[in-house]
Amino acid sequence: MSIMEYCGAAIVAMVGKDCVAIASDKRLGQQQLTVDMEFQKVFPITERTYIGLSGLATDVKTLHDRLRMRVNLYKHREERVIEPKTFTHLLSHMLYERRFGSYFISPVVAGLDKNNRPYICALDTIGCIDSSSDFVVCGTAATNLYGACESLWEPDLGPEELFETISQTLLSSIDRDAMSGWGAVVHIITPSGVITRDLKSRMD
Amino acid sequence: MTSIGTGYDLSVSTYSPDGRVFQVEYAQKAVDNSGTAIGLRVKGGVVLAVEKIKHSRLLVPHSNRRIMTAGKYIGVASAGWMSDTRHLVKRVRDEARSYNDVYKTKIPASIIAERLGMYVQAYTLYSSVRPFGVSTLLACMDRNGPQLYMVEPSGQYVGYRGCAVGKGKQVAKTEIEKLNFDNMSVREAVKEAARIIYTAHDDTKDKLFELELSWVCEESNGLHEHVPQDLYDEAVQYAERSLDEDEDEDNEMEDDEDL
Amino acid sequence: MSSLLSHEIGYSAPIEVHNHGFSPYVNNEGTSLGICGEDFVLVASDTRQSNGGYSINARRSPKAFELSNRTVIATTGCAADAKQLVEDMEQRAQYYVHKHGREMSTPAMAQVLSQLLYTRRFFPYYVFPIFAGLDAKGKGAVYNYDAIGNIECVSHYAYGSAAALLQPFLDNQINKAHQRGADTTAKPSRAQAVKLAIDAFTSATERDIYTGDWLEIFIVDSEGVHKLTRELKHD
Amino acid sequence: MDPIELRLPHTLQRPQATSNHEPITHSTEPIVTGTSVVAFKYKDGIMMAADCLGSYGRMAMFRNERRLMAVGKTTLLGMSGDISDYQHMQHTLENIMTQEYDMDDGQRLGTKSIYKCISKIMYNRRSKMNPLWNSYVIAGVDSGEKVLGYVDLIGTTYESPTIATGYGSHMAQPILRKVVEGREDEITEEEAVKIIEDCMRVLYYRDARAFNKLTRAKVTAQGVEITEPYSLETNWDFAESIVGYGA
Amino acid sequence: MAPLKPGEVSMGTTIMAVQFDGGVVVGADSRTTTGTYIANRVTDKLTKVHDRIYCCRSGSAADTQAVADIVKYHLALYAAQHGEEPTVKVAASLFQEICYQNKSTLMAGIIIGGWDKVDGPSVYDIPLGGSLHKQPFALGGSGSTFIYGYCDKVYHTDMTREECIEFVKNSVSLAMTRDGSSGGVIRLAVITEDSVERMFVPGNELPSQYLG
Amino acid sequence: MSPILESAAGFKFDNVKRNQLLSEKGNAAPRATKTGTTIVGLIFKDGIILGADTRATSGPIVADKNCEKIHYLAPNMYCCGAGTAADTEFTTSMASSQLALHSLNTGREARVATAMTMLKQYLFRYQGHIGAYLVLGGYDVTGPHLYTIHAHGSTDKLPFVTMGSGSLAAMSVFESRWRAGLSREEGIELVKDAIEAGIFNDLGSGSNVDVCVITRNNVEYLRNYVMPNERVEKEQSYKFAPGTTEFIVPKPPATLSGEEEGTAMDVSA
Repeated sequence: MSIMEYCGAAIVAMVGKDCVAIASDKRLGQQQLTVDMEFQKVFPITERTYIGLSGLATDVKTLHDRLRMRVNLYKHREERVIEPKTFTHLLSHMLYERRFGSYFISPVVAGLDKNNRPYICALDTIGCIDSSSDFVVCGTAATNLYGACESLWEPDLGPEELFETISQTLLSSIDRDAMSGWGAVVHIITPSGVITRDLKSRMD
Repeated sequence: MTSIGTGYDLSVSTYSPDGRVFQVEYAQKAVDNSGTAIGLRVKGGVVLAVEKIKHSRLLVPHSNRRIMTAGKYIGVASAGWMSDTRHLVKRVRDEARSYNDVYKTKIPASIIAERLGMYVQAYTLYSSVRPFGVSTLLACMDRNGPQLYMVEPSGQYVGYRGCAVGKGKQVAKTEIEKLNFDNMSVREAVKEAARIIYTAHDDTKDKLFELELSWVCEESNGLHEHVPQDLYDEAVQYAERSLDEDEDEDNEMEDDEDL
Repeated sequence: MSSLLSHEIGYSAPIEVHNHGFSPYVNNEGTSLGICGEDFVLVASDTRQSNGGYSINARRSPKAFELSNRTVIATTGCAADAKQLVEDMEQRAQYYVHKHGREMSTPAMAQVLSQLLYTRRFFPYYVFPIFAGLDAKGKGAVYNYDAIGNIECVSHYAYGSAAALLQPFLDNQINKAHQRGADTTAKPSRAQAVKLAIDAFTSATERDIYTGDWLEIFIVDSEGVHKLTRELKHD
Repeated sequence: MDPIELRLPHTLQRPQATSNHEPITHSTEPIVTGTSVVAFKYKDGIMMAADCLGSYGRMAMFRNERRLMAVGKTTLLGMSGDISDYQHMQHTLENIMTQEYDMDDGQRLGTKSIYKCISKIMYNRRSKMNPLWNSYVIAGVDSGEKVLGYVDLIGTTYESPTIATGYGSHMAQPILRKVVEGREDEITEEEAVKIIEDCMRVLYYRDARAFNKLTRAKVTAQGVEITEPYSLETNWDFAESIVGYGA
Repeated sequence: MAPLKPGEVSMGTTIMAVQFDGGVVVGADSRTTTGTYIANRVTDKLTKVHDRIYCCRSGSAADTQAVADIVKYHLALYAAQHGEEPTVKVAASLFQEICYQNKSTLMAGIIIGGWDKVDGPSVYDIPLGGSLHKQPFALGGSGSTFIYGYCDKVYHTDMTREECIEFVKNSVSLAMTRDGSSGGVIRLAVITEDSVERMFVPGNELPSQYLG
Repeated sequence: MSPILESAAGFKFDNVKRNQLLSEKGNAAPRATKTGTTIVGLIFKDGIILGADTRATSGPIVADKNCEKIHYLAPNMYCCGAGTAADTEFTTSMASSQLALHSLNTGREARVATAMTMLKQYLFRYQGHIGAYLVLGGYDVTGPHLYTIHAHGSTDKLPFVTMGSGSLAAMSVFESRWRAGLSREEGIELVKDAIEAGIFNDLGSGSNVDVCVITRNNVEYLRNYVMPNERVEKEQSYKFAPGTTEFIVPKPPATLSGEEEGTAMDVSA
């Protein structure tokens, strides 16, 4: 079993019309054993940039902490809020730095830049950026999510439509992944603010 | 047969006091009741011909062949019980194949004749088995040129230049003996073979018959195959014509006798 | 560290292997799905056969077959085993017709397939079949199996390299489990099923490297088996 | 009562029904091997080529091997892989063809039947965990239809307008798929010869087990024709100006 | 010596060098392989490390290139510091030092041939492991095993320049047609006091021989 | 050896021991995104043409359908990367920054051979552990140059080269059709066909063809030069009616509200 499947996760981000959405499940597992059903995997980095961290829970915590520090330093040095793309490159370098002893994390970044243009991307464990204009996924349910997204996602969805699509995508995908599930959370990032909603899902 | 009923003919494992095995001789009898089969070995190949007597007009033409092939190169013509024939042909095929499996060369005629002979002979040794009611002509080309063998129910196998077996064997043998094997092409031999079968055929006993003709020669690339259709037709014509001539002669002779 | 890096081969020119352990299996991949309707069933497969690596053996090597005029079988996994299995099934079906003078019923055939798979319990057919047909009452039935014959009758199912991509989508569109007020027991209409199958496969082709080239859709209804073909991407 | 056993010296001995079936361990690995076979359909039939090298590991050991053969009159067979297994297959096919000939039933084994036959032999051997370490390409014109099929040591089969085994699957297939696919009924024999020679040349350039001495064959409705071994023109012009590996 | 790493590019190779009165002939095939794929069919395995000193490389392409580059650097340095050309022996010693000290990580078999004022023409062979052998002629690479017998039979000590060229051509060609890891073209260089003359035999013009 | 790239290689090894332990305990290491890839380059009459497909894979799944594999190195130089995606990305970007510094230091345009040497020495140092397989092409004062650089640090100088899992397919096109002195149009066509051979015959390569033409004083980066694999229109729309998914709006997390009564610290004396 891969270490990436130890804890379980399903994280997806999608682009909508002037908005982005990022959603994750809430399960924390020790392989087949579920130990937490309120485990946070998606974190706000700024008010308009969110990151989803799938992988080993200890690295989720560690990396999130380190990112917070780096982002705060950036804020102090530059006296401006970090843009999602800049943040992604910061993250990418942090991951590649550990090319030969990596964090077991594959992250997803979603945000709106200063011109309210949506930005999403996924990274592999050693920091290769895969930016996309439709959707990105990660976690143990990644394959399921890819399939569901390819079929269900459409361009130019408004925030509410995007919410429905990302929710349906996530719920259908975690139903077919034993390692993720137990509730889900969706964040829709719009120019006017972030909408956060909890979803009910199967608890098995 | 004078010895019928003397009790020495019940088992193949019992000799009669005068040193005969009656079951084997009876088997030979079965062969003698069959339609004539002949083989001619000339310089360039071997020809087999069979007078296949048909007991019914309802039979599909060319079915129930009495000339068969074993291992592509060996022609097997038989006189006697067809069911026994099929068994023996299978044996010949298996032997040819097993020889080829080991030596990767085609089995020589003398060897296949020997093996078949020994197999047939083995069925003359045990009281529990019945000797084969078949005489088999084996034709093939090997390293030593064209070869023709005949294996009899006793297991005896002998090489021939020409041989005949079955009902018309006496007539056929007489005809064969007239042939000049050294100066005869295979094509000529085919025609002669057809003529001999027609000659040996006794119209009064068996109305219907079918001529089977096959050869192994250079023209067939050493394979055993039915003679080509045109040659077959030519041979039949030749046979019928010479038969007519004979009849005319006979009639004339008869007339003479009458006189 | 060495184990972490053991996969870093990057350059995948064929490399001469000197240690020839023989594996009797190869995964020729590809994807198959079955959808059960009220009075029909749909079975779809792509026709790409790959060699287990990065090569395409053949662009058009079907893996779904008509077994009778009311049953279809779709396979994925090892093509050699699949071929043998399908031939065995055909033989069994044929034999049944000769013996009983009528075609085997769909559930019976489904059972036979299960048994055939189990005959090789300890040297399994590396095949994941989906078997579909109409039952005696004309209702659709889709069965899926594991490699050693465990049988399950389902409303829809996907097998193969893109199974994980297709299954959530089909669940979502057919079971509608998380949709408020949706009828979770309704079966898809025929037109809807065809659309779902096509979209499922065009989506799978986008993301799964082993699925592509051509799509064959078999629809079985009371009139018999109908076949549709669609071109997929060839990259 | 036991049946009477007829045992004859020097002749066929049938395998006994009650022999002990001990597990046999097979240590199979290819020893003397042939590399790619390339084949594709063209207007009149199928064109096929293979080089004449039997490699012993890295060594170019036998440089006069024929890897294309006719099975019957209208089927062409190409082989890559272990040559001892190929010879076994040749013998098996010879036996099958003999059996068919002896049958004398007016039927001839068509390409499809021979293809099936070889496929089953391959699959059955793999199922005994004792595979014939070969890939075969079977080609022919069967009742007016061009047939071109492949089978390997596992019994995997497929038919395709273009087939190449071994290295050919990487380096000849791209050329063939581009040039031949969709034009199977247009390509003339001349063009086909050019295409196949292009493929063989590329393989000679890039496959370290290939050899510039090959046989080419075609199978049409008229039958099989296999050429004598010959060599291809090669080009090394650009090599002379290359000096060093860097600056 | 280190085994080839997965995916590493290697030169199966046939290389050789022969010395004659007044110079050295070095020769090599041109095949570079990854597995059985010929990654480069026109490789130049004769590497100039100094004006009159060449090395023939066999083994891992990366390792031998790195070693040759380092030696080349050191020879240039040597020439600058000493104000005179390094001898072939110096070059060979440098190669040996690197090959020997790093024998557990390198996969390199190198032949050095050249001409210098002190010793005239000389040929050195450094097989895997890093030992150094001065030889009148040297063979290397996987293809060499096929031609040792031939070379021992044909070679004699007082060969002329032209005889040496023929000898190298014939030997390398024979190895190329028997060794799957050698092939392509034959590259040659004749190193004398006055010049380095590079020669080239294309793959379709190899000396004739039995190919059955 | 040259310390030129040392500053860029600031790898940290603090997780190595832990990861080793985990993998010894049977937890397999994750797989990085790979570019299965077909990349090619050739020399034509007036310079260099590079080409690449645009598929990135993670195992059998396409991770990126339209990634860029022709990386910028310097104004006169580009480099195609195959192998581990992150490695090619970072190796080329580090080389790029070093080259920029180099030409600022020297006041000259960097030479292709300099870039090649830099890259091969860097990769050799990591003994193949950095999985970057590169095709480097550029035009400098000495003319056009084309190299391949393998992950282990070996280089080849050739007039036509291919790399990646589709290299054999692409090479079959070059070996059957390449000749010296190709025109620009012929060159682009040949590169396109070579990449397409990879796209359609190698499962690790796919999607679109990127082409980059480098001549004496000009670079044309033809991103998505051809797109032979556009997705067809879907059969139907899969929009969901608003209100389809049930949800609840969570209470804002306690830590952010700042005024959580129950947990407030008792500061009374």
